[in-house]
Amino acid sequence: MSAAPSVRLEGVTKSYGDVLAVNDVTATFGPGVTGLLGPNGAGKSTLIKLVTGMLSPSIGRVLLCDEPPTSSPHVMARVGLVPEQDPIYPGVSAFEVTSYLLRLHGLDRGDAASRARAALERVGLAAAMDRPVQGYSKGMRQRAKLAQALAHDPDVLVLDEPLNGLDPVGRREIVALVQALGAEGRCVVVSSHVLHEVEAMTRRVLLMAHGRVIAEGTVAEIRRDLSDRPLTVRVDTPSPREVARFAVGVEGVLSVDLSASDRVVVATRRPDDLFAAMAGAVLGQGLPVRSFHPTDEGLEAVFRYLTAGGA
Amino acid sequence: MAVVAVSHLTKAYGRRAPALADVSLELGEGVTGLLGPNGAGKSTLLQCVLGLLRDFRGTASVLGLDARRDRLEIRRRVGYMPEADSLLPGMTGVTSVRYLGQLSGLSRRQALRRAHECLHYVGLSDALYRPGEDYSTGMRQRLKLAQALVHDPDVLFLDEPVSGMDPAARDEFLALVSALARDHGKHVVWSSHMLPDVQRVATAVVVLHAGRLLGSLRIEDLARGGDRWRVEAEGPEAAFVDALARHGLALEAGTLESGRDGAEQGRFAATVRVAGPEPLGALLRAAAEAGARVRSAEPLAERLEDVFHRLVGAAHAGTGAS
Amino acid sequence: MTVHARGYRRHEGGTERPRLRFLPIVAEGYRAGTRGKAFRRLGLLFVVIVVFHGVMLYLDPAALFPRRMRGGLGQVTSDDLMRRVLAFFARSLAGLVPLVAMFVGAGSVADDLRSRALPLYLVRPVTPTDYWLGKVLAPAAVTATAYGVPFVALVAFGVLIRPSEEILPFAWRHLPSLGAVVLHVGVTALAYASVVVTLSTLVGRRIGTMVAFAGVVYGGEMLRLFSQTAPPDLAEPLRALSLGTDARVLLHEMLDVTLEHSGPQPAVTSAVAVLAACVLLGALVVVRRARSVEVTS
Amino acid sequence: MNRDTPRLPPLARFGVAAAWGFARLVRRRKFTVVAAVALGAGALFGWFVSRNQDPVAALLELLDHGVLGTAVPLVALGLVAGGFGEEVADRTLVYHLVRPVSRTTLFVARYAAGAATGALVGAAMAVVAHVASGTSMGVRVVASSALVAAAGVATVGALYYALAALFRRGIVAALVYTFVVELLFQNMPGTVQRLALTHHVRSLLHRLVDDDFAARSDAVVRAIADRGTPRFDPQAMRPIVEEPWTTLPSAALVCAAVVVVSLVVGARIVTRRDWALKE
Repeated sequence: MSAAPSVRLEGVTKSYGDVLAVNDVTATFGPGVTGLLGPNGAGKSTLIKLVTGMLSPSIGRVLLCDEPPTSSPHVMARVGLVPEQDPIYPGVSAFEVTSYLLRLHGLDRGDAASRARAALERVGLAAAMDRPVQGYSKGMRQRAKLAQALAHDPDVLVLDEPLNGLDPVGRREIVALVQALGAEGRCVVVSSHVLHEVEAMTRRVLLMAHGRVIAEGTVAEIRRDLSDRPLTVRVDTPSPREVARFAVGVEGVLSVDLSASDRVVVATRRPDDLFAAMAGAVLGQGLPVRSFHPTDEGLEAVFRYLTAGGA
Repeated sequence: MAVVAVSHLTKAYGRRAPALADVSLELGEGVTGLLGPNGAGKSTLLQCVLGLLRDFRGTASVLGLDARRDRLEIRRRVGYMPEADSLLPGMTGVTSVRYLGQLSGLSRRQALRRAHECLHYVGLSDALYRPGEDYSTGMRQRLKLAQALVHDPDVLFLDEPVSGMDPAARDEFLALVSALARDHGKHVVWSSHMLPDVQRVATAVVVLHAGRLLGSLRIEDLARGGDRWRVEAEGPEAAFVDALARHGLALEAGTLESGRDGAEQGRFAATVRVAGPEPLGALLRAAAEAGARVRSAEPLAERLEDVFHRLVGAAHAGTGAS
Repeated sequence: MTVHARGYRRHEGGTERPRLRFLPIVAEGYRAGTRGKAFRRLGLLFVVIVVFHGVMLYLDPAALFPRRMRGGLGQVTSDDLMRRVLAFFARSLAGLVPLVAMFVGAGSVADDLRSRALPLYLVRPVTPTDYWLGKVLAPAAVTATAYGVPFVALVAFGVLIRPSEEILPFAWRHLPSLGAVVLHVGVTALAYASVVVTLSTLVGRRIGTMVAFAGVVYGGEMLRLFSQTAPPDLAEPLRALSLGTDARVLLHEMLDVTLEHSGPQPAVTSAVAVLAACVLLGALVVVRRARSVEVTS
Repeated sequence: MNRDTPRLPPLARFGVAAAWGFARLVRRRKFTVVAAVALGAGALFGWFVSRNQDPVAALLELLDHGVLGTAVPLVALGLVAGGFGEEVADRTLVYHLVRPVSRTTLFVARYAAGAATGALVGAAMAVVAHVASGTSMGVRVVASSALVAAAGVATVGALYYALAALFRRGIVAALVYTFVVELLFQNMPGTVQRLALTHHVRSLLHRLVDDDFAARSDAVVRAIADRGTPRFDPQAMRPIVEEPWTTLPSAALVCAAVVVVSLVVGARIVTRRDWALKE
């Protein structure tokens, strides 16, 4: 065993012609699941191609388990990729493709067959693995793609939109599978647009926009670093004016939005004070509050803050 | 009036199990979610309704038009947005929308006018004259919506319309479709696997499974969960759990998430059953006793996702037993 | 009120209920086909060839007649010359015309299949037959333009080189020749376009279609040339497998001309039968494919 | 997995990649169609030959113009050329790029698969033509014809394969090359013939089997005598000189050089290319 699974990018810039797709990215993906997020055109796909050695950086270097992926083909034995597109060999079954690709790793026929079968069973294609892939539904193709990425037991897994086209039942299974892969200590990079599913898989994300990394860490860490953004708390109440009067008096509150008839939305720079004061007021003075909930703590809100306004 | 009405619809391909088996349903006005796992029969249903398949048993109609007899008229009044990344090869955004408008019966000039209007509406004003092949995934989805809208149809069939869109674009798209239904009288059938989106945009949903109708419900009936509350707090976790127990508030098994984000020592979340006249007060009191600060406390709304999984799970259990 | 509604606006213009729903498909295909650089270059080549034929052949009739007739060239009338030039022109362009159909038509259905655009057509009030008609007539129209315009220009040139007092009667006498040319151009274009579109549907790739089409056209030509060695009852159908020759046989028949060194020629009936079969086969293949398309992926 | 392998030996796992390419190609409809048409044409024209007054001379004509001059470039175009370009267009290449296999290996392996398949079809077509012609030229001649047909497909195929892999419109270029250079130039008088790759392939055949054919047909003897000597074509009313056939070693050298240069240049460029795979 060599070094722990990791992907490091050191000052990586990539341009095609005059198009700059990735701009001076330095980042590390360690063991466990990391979400790779960003709006369309943020440079995620290029980053994935750089990491998997399909592209070489224009400036800087990419290290995959401490070795540049383009240095020698054998590094690739440690990577599995689920590509975003849906490339299929017409007339070939998932089992055939998977075992063939395994044989490219130097496995003999028998080994390749048993590993391929195991991988296909793991992704839930046990029944369909001998049917031609072109007859698969989009969700089954997604599973087949996942199987070929897993079959050689790679340390680093790069999944580009792995849930695309899966039905809700399949999504649950694959989310669980990705979590399990991360828990096994692999370095799993998941690119996705569906934030609540990323949230289900991992709390650690790397956010890109305009070719640059704009934030990395857990959602809560990133949210805390966005200290210039006040926290917005929605307070459901039968008498908004009364709650508003109370909120205005709390230290750190910046604004109170009264536009709805059954709630107020409070923005505060010091959320802890607000929560403490509110608990006190509800218990002590009987402030009429039904429930309360910060609305911009989740990944969706963080994402929006970081990508809005040209980032 | 039912926008889409189907009764005793059965369609089988060859000798395999029927794709649709004696399905009767009505899709009403506004936005209706059409849900179901892969192979549930959604595409077959759409194809029957559009008259693309005619050898089915039973009847199907759209806006009162018979799917077998009036299929061309139905297609004139329906806009369809396919799931696949469909593009007319080698055309700019405007050209392809204009062209499809003509195919729906608009004159060339009217179609060109409408194409511009629809593309502006979906937010592609900057990319009107660029080739569709250069569009990003999100732009292609908008282009497909413009194509579906160009002939001003009364009914829109949208198949997985927001897949591949980034969150901001998805929000905009959901708002566009909601506005079409709310302000412009369009009826929308939204077929998707992304249940949270459906919950946000639809007024009702229909669930198909293995060629059968599994159930239908109105989104507004997904009432607030009543006595199940989601609580997030900071402070001593064990003391808080004890305090909850003392106040007779039952912690739902397996829902306690402590320190989910390594860095956030002391922050935890749980689902709690809270009965009584003053649920928030009870929770806050328990927290105060434990010295914990509640950051969030609200009754748990039932998620469409949970309902869906319950329905499909029950169906599986049913077939497994028989 | 000065603030106008900004959001969606309903369409008030109404829709037509056109009977010829394939026409927009033809128009769009025609526009796409004639806009390309390849078409313009090919057009230039055609102009060069027309000038060459116009000048060389009309002015040097000896080139057009077999050696044994050359002694008596004085007997050749201007009418004969005209018809021979036209027949000869058709033969000279025999290799280029299929290329036009190939470049314009190879992608027609294949590109739609690959970019999954077929459902976009079929969920509109467009039937599979409309789709087929549109997809066949577009490359046919482009080919007919590329082939027909120079051809008709050649007829005009042939008329204009007559002295002014002869010109009207001469033109009148050659109206049937013009008709024959137009019909020939139409049949050639339609046959090639049908074959290209059929192959485009079957192969499903633009490039593969080009290879297959080249094989069909070239193979047909080879079969025709080799048919001499075949037993007589087999020779006739073999000859008719060369589409270009079939269309030229019709032209020769209508112009009442025979050209030397053209190799074995099929009979008019088998030529017509093969040409018609190509078109019908195309209809069958494309319509079937369009019928079987699944609207969702 | 074997993680401590330092470096892969050159062309490691070539066999796996080539076998896959071969199996894929043989199972495709394209192969069935091309093989059926080639064998059918070989049988049909062979049968025509058998009815000829001088079947021996006609068979040589058929092998020369029909099999080598026409069928070989078309088979190469149909079966060999697409190998790599199609994987790029279908994006299936992406699966290979993230495997521990060198890109040169992949490139050469896919060629080998296509060339083997095409060569098989070409050789079979030559054999079928021999059999159908009923001339019984002997095993050596049949084997030589089959070998030359196979070598022809492999040679012409290498050129097309590299073109198709390197340029997006490579196959169109190959198509134009086939119809303009191969099919037109090879039948023209003068040095221009030598620009056609098939001229050298045909030379191989003539150098190998001309004597056997000449022993049985006067027409062949005359044709051999005609080549390289100036004569007058009464039809064209001008003197022509048919270019003599390339000698066996130089023809073989030309073919080998074309294969090697195509593959080496192709592999170099393919290895260095950024696989943006966008398109």
